[in-house]
Amino acid sequence: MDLDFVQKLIEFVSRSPIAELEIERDGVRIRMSRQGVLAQSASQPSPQSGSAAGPAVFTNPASTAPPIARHSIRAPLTGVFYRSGTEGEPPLASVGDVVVEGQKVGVLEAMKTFNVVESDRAGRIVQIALDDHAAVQSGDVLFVLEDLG
Amino acid sequence: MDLDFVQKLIEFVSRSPIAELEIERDGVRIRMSRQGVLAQSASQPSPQSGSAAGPAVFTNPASTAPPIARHSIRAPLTGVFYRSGTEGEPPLASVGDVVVEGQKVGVLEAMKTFNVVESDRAGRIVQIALDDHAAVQSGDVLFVLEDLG
Amino acid sequence: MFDTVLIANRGEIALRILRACRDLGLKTVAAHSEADASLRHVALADRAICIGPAAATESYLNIAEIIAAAQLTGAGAIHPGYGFLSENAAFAEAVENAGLAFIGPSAAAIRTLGDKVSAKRTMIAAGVPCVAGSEGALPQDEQAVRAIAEAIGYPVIVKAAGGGGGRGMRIVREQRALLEAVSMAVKEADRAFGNPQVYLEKFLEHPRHIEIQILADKHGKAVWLGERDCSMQRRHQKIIEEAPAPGIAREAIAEIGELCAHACLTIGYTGAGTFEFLYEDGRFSFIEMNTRVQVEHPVTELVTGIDIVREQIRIARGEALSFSQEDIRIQGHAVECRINAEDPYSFRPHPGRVERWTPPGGPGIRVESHLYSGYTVPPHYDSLVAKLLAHGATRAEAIRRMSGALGEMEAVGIATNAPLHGLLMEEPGFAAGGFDIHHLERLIEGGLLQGRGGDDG
Amino acid sequence: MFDTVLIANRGEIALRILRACRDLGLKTVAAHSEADASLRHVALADRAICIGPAAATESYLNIAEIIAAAQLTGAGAIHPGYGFLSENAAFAEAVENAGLAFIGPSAAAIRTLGDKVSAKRTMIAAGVPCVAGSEGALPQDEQAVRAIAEAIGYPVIVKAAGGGGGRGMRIVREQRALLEAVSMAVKEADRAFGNPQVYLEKFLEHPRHIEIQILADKHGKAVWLGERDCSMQRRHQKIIEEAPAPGIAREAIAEIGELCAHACLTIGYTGAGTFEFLYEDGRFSFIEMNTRVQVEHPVTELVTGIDIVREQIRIARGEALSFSQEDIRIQGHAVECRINAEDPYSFRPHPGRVERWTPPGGPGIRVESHLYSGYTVPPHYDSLVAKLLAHGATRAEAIRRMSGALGEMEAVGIATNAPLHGLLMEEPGFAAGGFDIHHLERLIEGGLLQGRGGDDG
Repeated sequence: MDLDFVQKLIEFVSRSPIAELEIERDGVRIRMSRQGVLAQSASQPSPQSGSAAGPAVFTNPASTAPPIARHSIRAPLTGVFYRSGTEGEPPLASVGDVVVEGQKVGVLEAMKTFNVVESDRAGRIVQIALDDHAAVQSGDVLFVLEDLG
Repeated sequence: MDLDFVQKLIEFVSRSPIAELEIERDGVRIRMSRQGVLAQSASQPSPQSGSAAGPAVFTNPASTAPPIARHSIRAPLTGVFYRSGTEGEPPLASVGDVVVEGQKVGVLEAMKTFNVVESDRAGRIVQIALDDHAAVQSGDVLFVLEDLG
Repeated sequence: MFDTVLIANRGEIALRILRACRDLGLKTVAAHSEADASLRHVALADRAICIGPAAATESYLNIAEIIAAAQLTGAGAIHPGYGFLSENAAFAEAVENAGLAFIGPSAAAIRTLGDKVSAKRTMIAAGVPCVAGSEGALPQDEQAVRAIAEAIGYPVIVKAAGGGGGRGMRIVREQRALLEAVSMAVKEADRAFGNPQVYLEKFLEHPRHIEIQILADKHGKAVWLGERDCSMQRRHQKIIEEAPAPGIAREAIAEIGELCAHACLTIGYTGAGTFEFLYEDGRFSFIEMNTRVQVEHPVTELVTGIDIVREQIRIARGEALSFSQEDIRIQGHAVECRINAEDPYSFRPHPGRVERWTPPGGPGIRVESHLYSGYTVPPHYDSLVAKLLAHGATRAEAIRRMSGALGEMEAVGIATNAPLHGLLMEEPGFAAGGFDIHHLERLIEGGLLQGRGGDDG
Repeated sequence: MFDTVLIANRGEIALRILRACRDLGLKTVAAHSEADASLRHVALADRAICIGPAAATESYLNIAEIIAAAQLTGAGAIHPGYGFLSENAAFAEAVENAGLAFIGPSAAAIRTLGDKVSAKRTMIAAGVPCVAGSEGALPQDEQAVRAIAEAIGYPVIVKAAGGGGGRGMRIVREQRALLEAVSMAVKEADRAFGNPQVYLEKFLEHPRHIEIQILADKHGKAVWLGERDCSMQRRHQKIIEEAPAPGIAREAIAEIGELCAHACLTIGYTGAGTFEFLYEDGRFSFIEMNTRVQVEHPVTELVTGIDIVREQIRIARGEALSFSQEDIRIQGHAVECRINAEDPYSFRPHPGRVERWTPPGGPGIRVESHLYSGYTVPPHYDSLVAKLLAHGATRAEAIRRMSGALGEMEAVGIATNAPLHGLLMEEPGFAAGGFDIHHLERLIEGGLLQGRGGDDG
């Protein structure tokens, strides 16, 4: 675990709806909780209010199917997102496509340079989070992959 | 893990919406929580206190006597507060003294210059908020005056 | 004559133009895109006007919008800076046709010098030495092309007449590769520049990039302000420039300088301009002319004491140059480092919010930058965010001062290439001076950046 | 010889010294008070050491602590900057006794030149013109005092031998006021400076403040670096300085410059130093010598291209001056504005947090400042937070550039006197040049600041 790792975690949590995060590995434990959400949940201690109060998204006792692991391909820099390599050509990747690690899936234009977006692991594209020509911030989710199982 | 690491962590947390952060590794544990949020959750409003559950210190419903108007003489600049005009001489103003508008009541040393503190209205000094030689910030209360009624 | 200048550019050069106008007592209008409302020169200008969305094609490249902005604000002149429309003959013409002054040469001069083939023909006619090559665009006939290459001698380089900045070039080292390279280049040039013409030149293996700054007024007077050595490049982009050029005799510079100044008179060129040369084995070979102020112009300002942008505006006002060639003295040595918002090792662009900008200062240091603490560098434009300049009595002194300045500079929140410049200031080849334009690429291939940067962690 | 310099000062001059050391390849130790840990030079120094609490008497004036800090950090030399201990002979002596190099003249020279009476006697002996006056401290005998005043001619001024910066002075315009003024001055001098000696001088009604910068090495070579005009003052504090002095013939400057350089050799003075003169009716009259680097030294650096602080350190290292008097050329004109953290109209100090610091930049602009965005200016020390310098080919150009620079400068969060400087750049008397040292006070009395500032709202 290094500083970048924690920083990234904080960024991830900041941009996500996650309320609290706790990681424990090799004797290392990281726990974080979101501002606002904590205060909110702390000030609503009524037990009757049911599951709607807490971050129910994490607990789903009714669920029985094993979850399929998902992974996001994020923008490595701030710029404009292009789905095609060259204007007018078909998109480099579409929903349903199976991609391998290192495959070119998009282009980011920033400061008059074109930067290739590669998939950082193998998987099937289940979502393209942004439209063609969208302005993106570094770290924004571009694609959501599902493990090939 | 060194100081830089902790400093960086603090910076990251400060700039993020994270409320609390806790890290434990190799017998070292770091936990941080955001100011304000903590205070907010600490001052959990009990249902009985009603909507007026604000900072009770400002309201004193028991008080019935008509209030005597008070006025603060504030520091016009940041510096060091001297009660005397010259080292070793008696203070320019003490509790109980009646002062007139424009009267010299103290000195502020800042940036190698000595700046007179004048009373900006007439009144009786009922409190001297700071000790001789105290460091003051611009706007700090130096004297509290009571109207002469 | 005009008393208000519309600045049709952004970033550091917009601020630089504003400063020159202010020193001349002229009012300024900052024409900016929607993304650039928070730029430093917008706040400092007498008036600001938004000319369109962030995309340059809809703002800084929108000729009609810019001219309308000038008319709306009562500006009598337009300064195009560098890049964008600065070398666009149609723009210069439109400005002139609108009854406004274009701060730069005539549209005709831009047109002639913008096309590499006609520029070279013009220079040969004016007596400026050019690299051996086809005189003009290559013919269709394959035998004729072969004969031209043979006459020049291999290796040769195929270039697009409409190209620039290193784009559209192919090196050919032997006859059997020639025709395919030419036909590929023609196709590419047509697609990239809308002009299929290509020409051949002798390919120089180890050239330095040396350029001559000139100023020419509308009264028949032209001067040259010494040279700049811009050999530190990566992918044809200059990153360090200096003056004077180490190891070249002053007499040789004076000779080529005189030719350039004289060529301006022959061509009828007015304003500021730069003759770019490759320099190898003691010979200068003209490559192109920049008909505008250049990024690296302050290097020359430091060693001559002449404000090039101010003179450029004075010339556009019809004023005569206030000094002669004999008045120009080169004092000491100056170095410029271009600070780009990019990762110093991966070169990946890095726009974003600058939480704290602390420029360097002190003796011999000049800073040209539009940055300020809290400014957000947008992703829409090029990555140049600052130019650091150091001036000293000697080259060694200027380099030492630059080294210190790079160490002082802080741009918290974005990545910049300052650490790369810091490495280069300590690099023996740079310290020796006189390296060729491939020096930096060779250093990088040789592992200069290995083991550096977060990507290697 | 030493390779590490301990900087026993703070603020802009500490940063200036650091830059000079860095350019010379020397390591630096920043000795700072508890209030100054966040200073710019502390972050940039090779090493930092805290020498005591905020109060200067317990840190920057604490001789034992500073010498201990140097010994602890292995520094071989101490640079005192200006103010604090820079002209304290006991400090210079203690540094020398500790086996360290004091970057400045010998303790003996500081002692001789620090006392106004002995300084004047020394200058008269060295042939430097002094204002007419008592040769030495006034005697007890009242008749003798009257005779001295009579010989000088009224008006006269009574000065404390141990005084400085305008303190302990009394003007006497007629005989009947003389004796009381002298006896008051003796009492005050004793109380204020621990030295009751006073002396008489001719009082000049409209003098300008002109000073000569000198450098003298330990090998018998001394040079003068032209003059500075520091006549823009308020309460004896300089606020604008410039070089060269408008309207004084170069021959007259050369003559007094030669005398100063020669005096250094006579006295055995080494290092950087400044001879301060009053100038009236074409005559220079020595008033005092500053045996240290001055706030306004960069003005001279801009017009000569010589790094005074670097030379000062080189001299302390025993190196010979690398240039001769003939090598020194005055190039163009330079102006400095002292930026103080104070209300520009009420002059009330204004320390505090600088939310955003945006220094000016561009051609001809030099900035000497320790400010950065987020820095808190403490209330414990003097109010100088930046020096803006403008250099141009002419005085008018330098002033125009300064005017622009003042308009660009931002110090959000504190008040500064930049608006006052802005007014002065436009003021006809300043534009004309050659005004006397009372010019600014007269302008203020005449209502320059009336109706300005929040206090009048």
